[in-house]
Amino acid sequence: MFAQHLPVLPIILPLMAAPLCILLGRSHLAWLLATLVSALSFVISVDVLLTTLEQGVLSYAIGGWQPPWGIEIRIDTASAMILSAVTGISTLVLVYAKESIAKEVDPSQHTLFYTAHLLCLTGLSGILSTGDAFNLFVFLEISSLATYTLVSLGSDKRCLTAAFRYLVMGTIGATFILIGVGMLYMKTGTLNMIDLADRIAEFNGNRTLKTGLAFILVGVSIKLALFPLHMWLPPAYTHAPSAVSAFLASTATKVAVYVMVRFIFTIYGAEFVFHTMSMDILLLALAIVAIFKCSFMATVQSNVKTVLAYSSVAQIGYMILGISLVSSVGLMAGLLHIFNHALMKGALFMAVGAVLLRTGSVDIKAFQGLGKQMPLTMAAFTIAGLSIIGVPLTAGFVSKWYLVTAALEQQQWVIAMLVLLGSLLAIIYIGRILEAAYFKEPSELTAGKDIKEAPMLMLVPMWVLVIANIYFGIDTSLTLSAADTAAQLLTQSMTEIEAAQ
Amino acid sequence: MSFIVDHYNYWIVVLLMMMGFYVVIAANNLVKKIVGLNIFQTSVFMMYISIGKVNGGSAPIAAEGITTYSNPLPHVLILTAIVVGVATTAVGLALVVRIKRAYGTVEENEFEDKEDLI
Amino acid sequence: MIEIISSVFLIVGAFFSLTGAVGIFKFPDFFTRVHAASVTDSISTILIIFGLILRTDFDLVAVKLLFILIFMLLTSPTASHALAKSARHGGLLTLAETRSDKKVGDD
Amino acid sequence: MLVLSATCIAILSVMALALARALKADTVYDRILGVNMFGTKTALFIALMGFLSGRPDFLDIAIVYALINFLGMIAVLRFFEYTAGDENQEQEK
Amino acid sequence: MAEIIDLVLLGMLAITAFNIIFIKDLFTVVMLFGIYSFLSALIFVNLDAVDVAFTEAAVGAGISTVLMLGTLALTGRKEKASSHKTILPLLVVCVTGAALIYGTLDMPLFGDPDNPAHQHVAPRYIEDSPQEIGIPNMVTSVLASYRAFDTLGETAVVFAAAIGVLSLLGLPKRDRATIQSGLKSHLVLRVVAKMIIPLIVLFALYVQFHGDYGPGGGFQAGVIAAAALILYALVFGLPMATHVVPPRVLKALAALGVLIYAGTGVVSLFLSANFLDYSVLAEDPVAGQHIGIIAIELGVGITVFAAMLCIFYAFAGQTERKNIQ
Amino acid sequence: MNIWSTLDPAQLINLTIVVPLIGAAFIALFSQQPNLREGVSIITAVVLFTLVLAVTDNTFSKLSMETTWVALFPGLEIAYSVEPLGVLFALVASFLWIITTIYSIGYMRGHNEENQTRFFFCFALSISTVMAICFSANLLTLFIFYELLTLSTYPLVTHAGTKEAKHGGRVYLGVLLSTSIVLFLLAILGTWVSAGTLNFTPGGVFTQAHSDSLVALLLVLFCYGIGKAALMPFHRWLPAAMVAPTPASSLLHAVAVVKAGVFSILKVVIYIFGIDNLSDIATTDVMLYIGTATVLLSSCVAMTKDSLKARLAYSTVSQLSYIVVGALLASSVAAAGASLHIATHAVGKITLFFCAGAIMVAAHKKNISEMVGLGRKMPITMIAFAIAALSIIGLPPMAGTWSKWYLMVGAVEADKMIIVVVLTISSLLNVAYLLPIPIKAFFNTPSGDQPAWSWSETKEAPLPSLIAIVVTTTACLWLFFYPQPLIDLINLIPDVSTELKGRP
Repeated sequence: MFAQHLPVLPIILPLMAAPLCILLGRSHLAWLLATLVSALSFVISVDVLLTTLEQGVLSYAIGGWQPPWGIEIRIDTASAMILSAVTGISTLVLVYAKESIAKEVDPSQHTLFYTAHLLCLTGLSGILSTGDAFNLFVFLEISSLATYTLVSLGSDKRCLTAAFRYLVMGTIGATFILIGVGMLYMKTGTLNMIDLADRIAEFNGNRTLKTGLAFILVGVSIKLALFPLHMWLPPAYTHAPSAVSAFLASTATKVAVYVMVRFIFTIYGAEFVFHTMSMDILLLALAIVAIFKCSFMATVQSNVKTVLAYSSVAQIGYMILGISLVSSVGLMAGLLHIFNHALMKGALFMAVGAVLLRTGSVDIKAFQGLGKQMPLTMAAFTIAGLSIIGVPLTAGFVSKWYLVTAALEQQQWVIAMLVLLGSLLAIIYIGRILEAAYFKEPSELTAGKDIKEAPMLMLVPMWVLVIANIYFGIDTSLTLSAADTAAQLLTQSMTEIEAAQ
Repeated sequence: MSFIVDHYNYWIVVLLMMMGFYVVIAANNLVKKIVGLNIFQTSVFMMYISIGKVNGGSAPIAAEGITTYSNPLPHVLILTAIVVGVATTAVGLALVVRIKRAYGTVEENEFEDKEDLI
Repeated sequence: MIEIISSVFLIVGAFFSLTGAVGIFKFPDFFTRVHAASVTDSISTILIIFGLILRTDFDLVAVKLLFILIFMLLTSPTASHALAKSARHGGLLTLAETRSDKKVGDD
Repeated sequence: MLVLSATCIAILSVMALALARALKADTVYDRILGVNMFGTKTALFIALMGFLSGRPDFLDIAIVYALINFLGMIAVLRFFEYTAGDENQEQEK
Repeated sequence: MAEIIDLVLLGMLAITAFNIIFIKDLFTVVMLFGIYSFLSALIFVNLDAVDVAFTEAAVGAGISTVLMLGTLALTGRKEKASSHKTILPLLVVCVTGAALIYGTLDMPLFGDPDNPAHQHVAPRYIEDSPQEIGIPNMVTSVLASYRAFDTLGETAVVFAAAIGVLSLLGLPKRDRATIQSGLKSHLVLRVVAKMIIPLIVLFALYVQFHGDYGPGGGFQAGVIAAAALILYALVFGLPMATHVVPPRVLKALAALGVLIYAGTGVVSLFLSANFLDYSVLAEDPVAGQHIGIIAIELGVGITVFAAMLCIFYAFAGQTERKNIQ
Repeated sequence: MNIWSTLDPAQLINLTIVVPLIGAAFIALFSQQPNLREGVSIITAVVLFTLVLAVTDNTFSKLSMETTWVALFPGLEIAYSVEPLGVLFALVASFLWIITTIYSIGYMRGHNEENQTRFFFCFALSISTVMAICFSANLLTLFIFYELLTLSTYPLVTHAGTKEAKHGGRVYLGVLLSTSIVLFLLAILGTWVSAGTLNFTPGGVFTQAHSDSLVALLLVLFCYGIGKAALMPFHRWLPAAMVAPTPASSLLHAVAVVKAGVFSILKVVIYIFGIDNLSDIATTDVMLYIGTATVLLSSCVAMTKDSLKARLAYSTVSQLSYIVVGALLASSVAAAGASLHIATHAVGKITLFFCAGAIMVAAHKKNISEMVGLGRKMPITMIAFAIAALSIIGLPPMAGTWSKWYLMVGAVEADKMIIVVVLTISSLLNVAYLLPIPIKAFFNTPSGDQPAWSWSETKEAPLPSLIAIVVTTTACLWLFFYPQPLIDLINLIPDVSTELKGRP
């Protein structure tokens, strides 16, 4: 009966569960509800993903109003793939959160935490599903507001300034997107993405549209923390509660990358962005600088969460690099990396959260000797870390492989080499932590404390992600076919143009 | 001349936006930042409403004897955007209050633990 | 006929409000300025709203105008009063007081 | 119509003057006074504009203006009580 | 005439904004921001966007300003002079501004009826919505039916803001009624407030249910109703207000409103139509639309009222706390 | 010899990789019972050797052995297929593993090392990866296990846990990982993108259609990317890794790591570029001369080192470059020599390291200058040392003779007389830095008032170690007299032959 409504459910289920959490009042009930709803959304998104692989794009007219008059939910393989990752990670993080939050967040705020988490999930699902440019802005703001809240729940007072910085930057970004969408609307008279794409094709080289694109790209770049607009990210991820860091690092910025892909490939068309405006060179340069600068920053931090946060910015560089290569393989690599990076960063932040729970600190010194004291947690950290580095047989290797392949296909040897050099920096910053964990004696921070392994509720989701890292590093058929289909669909117009020339 | 007449509205709106934007990024005081953010956003709303205006049109509420209406769509969008704006303002101000309590100041350059960013 | 009466109301109302505006610049101390503002506020509101009511068909619009009038007549003087009281409470002095007792600062 | 326009312009100039007062004031109370005057005149102005554009059913907005102006005034007075102790009368010009 | 008014208002806006940049007294800055909102709302009226003006006046000049003032009461009203960083921001602003000006060069003419924005999607809203939806206010039609999903998102945003503020500041406890606060020395004010607050609530109800025909709707009504209680709290003190509307109830109400809205959409699902398709709510599609719009406007109104008041309570609770200490 | 003949040939490959893993698991299981643990080690090693023998048998009977684990990407699998060069390497590695295990028992116990379980565990792991490298069917599989080998030997290098060991470990990991990721992987990807396949194909995967500059670039990337081959200037890791316990060093320098490097280069040259095409590539000569420069330079450096292990390390760098040079000479005979050198150098160098370790355990001496007169104390060890040194130098009747001979012949065939000259000079340098050690040990008397030598003074290394030394020394001699099985194996490699062309 609900089969045709499935595309809309991942949005409205968490949206309705959020107020229910408030009405339930009790935190463990809220936790149960949030987890169940999130899991249900995950099941639905996977179903939707499989449907898109079979049938192509799913379109759903909200309110029965046909686009462009009404708002359309439009899910293609790219959105479904990231949607599955987001809902999946959300479920795992919620499972994980129960123990983690109990330590890091005041009990009176637990219900609010789950509510905000569900709202954030609503926003992210909405961004991924919607086919309307303005609707995207609305959902972006839902997720952003919930995110500010989540970040500010951290136990360190610095989370407040981090959240504020995030709020100001995020709002500037959203407003820039709003300006851009306004310019699109004034030239085309529509907000539906497909309709926009059709109409934009008529104006080549229009100055208003160019400016609109510039504003949208800058706005989205803030949201996705593209260098040099990433300043908000490291403090936010460092001081947020661990469960929040794990969720945001693996989903929020990825969704913003998706938004960028949408605007570039679906709405404006790669032709306009990369040929008329030559954005590829700019993006490429920024991506490369991001990879090196932020990887380097990651190697000199002492707070492990900061290390991971900078690593996130660097990894976003890889995704943008894939996009800026302007090829189907490059885009595919970018999408793959969005998915894979979600798996690895989620696991890493979860492991760090477990360490915080047991040692009370996330300084690199607290990690010393943990290889023996928390073997399962550190093993998870190690495997996920190897995945970040891009070691073969992990998910990270697959996306890097395609990224370099894409660069080499265009004879960009230098870029290919830079990508690989970036992995070396990853070796250093992950290696430092592993060295502390396995080859150093416990420091004064943890010496004398009886440090136990993390509780089951934290270990299970962590290891699910770790196993996913290995699984998707070995059996790549699902991710590859999804990313390939998605990239083909997105670059369709591009290949048609190339074929015509 | 007609070029100016046709665009002056946008230009002044751009000027307003930029004044707000400047306050956001240059102000040291967090409350002022929020005020700047509001000015910035409100000015963007003006741009949208300018898009919706039709010369000789009237407010988009159907009434007898009126044939031309201004475009209702930007109005709808901006209604939503205003709400988003106030929501952000509220959360931002709440953060400011908490920051004041935690740090004893709301001046950005006075936080004792400024992080080494960028 | 009604049109003319209405116009007279409007013009007089506009005149009063202009005088009020001049008053808040020209009057010597705060309390006199409040006086200028609030008195002209009320009278010009009354006049202008009446002027407008005369231009309606005495339907819902007129009722709304009346509502505005009542509302403004209630709130505007109250606000002025509260402001003046606050100012007094906060230590602001009239011009005469300032002249007679120079020692008292306004803090 | 001409009278309406003229009244409009008159009210507009009053608004401008009130604004000037709010910007350039000796004491904070003068500012508040300017703001208050500005608010009430804006409400009137909206009512006039409704008539000017031939859509008098926008008077609702004028009501909102009057209401919000009052609310704002009360809020200013209320919260000014808290901050007045913090600092002395402003001196800048 | 409209152009002249437009120009004068824009000029005043520019002056206000310019002063906001330089004035260091934050109290004044916030008041000027109130003026800025008022002025921009006037511009919206002048550009025929009455619903937007309604909202901007209520929200920008009303709620935002009150919240800012409340914050100032806690953080102090002086901005300290900052010696550093003016060049870089100026540069960023200039570049952004230049980009925008560049963008305006190809913009469609201001107010031209032949603009693409008025030619593609909008005509259907203008021409068909009175028949399809059956209500004269096209903004309400678009808001509540064609683009109801946006509005659902908007409601969620308000709810999220309430959640955010609550998690940051917490709600005041109800048992502080013993402490006298409010503007207790202003007797006239207390009397007048008692008279007008019912009027405001009445007006809010009018706006709620008249939104189909005139400017207004659930959102504006919610804000106005909240404004009434804010006024009450300001004049008679927060403890009194929390006795009238307890914070816990507000929290539940905010959640309930979202549920009403989304629930309306789910009802359509069960009646085998698409999400938020109201046509199936009654025999006649137009009547169904009307029922749906009333239902969701109610949801919006409840959420906005409760959320706004919640937020105010949270801030006021903080000032109260400071006052006690 | 084939006790596994009933087994499916494809399963044999899986077994060679899995058996050491199972062994590792049992080693970890028996961490508390040293005897059981080391028993498992030896049994695993023996079983593995029989498995490899079975594979060899099948290779001689031209039985094709292939297996695929998973398809990582479309057209790219983790797959194995047996070819003669890999079999040769596997034979050497699995045989020497037995010996090394025996030796380690003596060494580790004699030295009272900590974390012995970790040591044996990692040892088994690295052998498993070496087996996978031997039989990998494409570059990706090779690369994956190449990296795993680096990682699994890292704990061996840092075994001591001292600051110095960690520093050595860092250099080891740093150089090997960075070269492999930045250059090797890039080269693999370049090959993949341009040739569309990574499978090892007799005759190479590049065709005329590929641009010359691309192929030339790839060759350079491969030669430097395979950092385990220790081509200068990426040789630093090898001396740095000397901080490892001696059995690990012998594993690194004779069996697993360095040989995996040169083996990879040989494989790439033979199966990716194709020996016949090599001479058309512009950079072949450049790399060839870098190889010869490495041969000479590292020999010179070796002479300056007083630490025995460091000297041996530089000697290894030098000897590895022989193999690289042999691979790059674009001559089938030279390639055969290079392949043979894998085996002969392995037995020679492992003996030398065993001896060094024995000296450490028994006499606690690290530096050559302290070894004067040691021959009287440890006669068996020092005799073994002398024999192995002669083998490395390439003098008959030691195994090294054959590989050097074929290398020389290859150089002549390729018409590169300069290489012949360099190889000769290098042999002289070998003499200069290796022979003084046994000479000093036997013929010089320690200065000062040391008493004269007597039998009672003899204090050899523990028995297991001594057995190991004797076995490998015997192998050095044995391979001179009976090299034929290995040569037959080498002749099975496509395009590689010990016969000169035109003279069948």
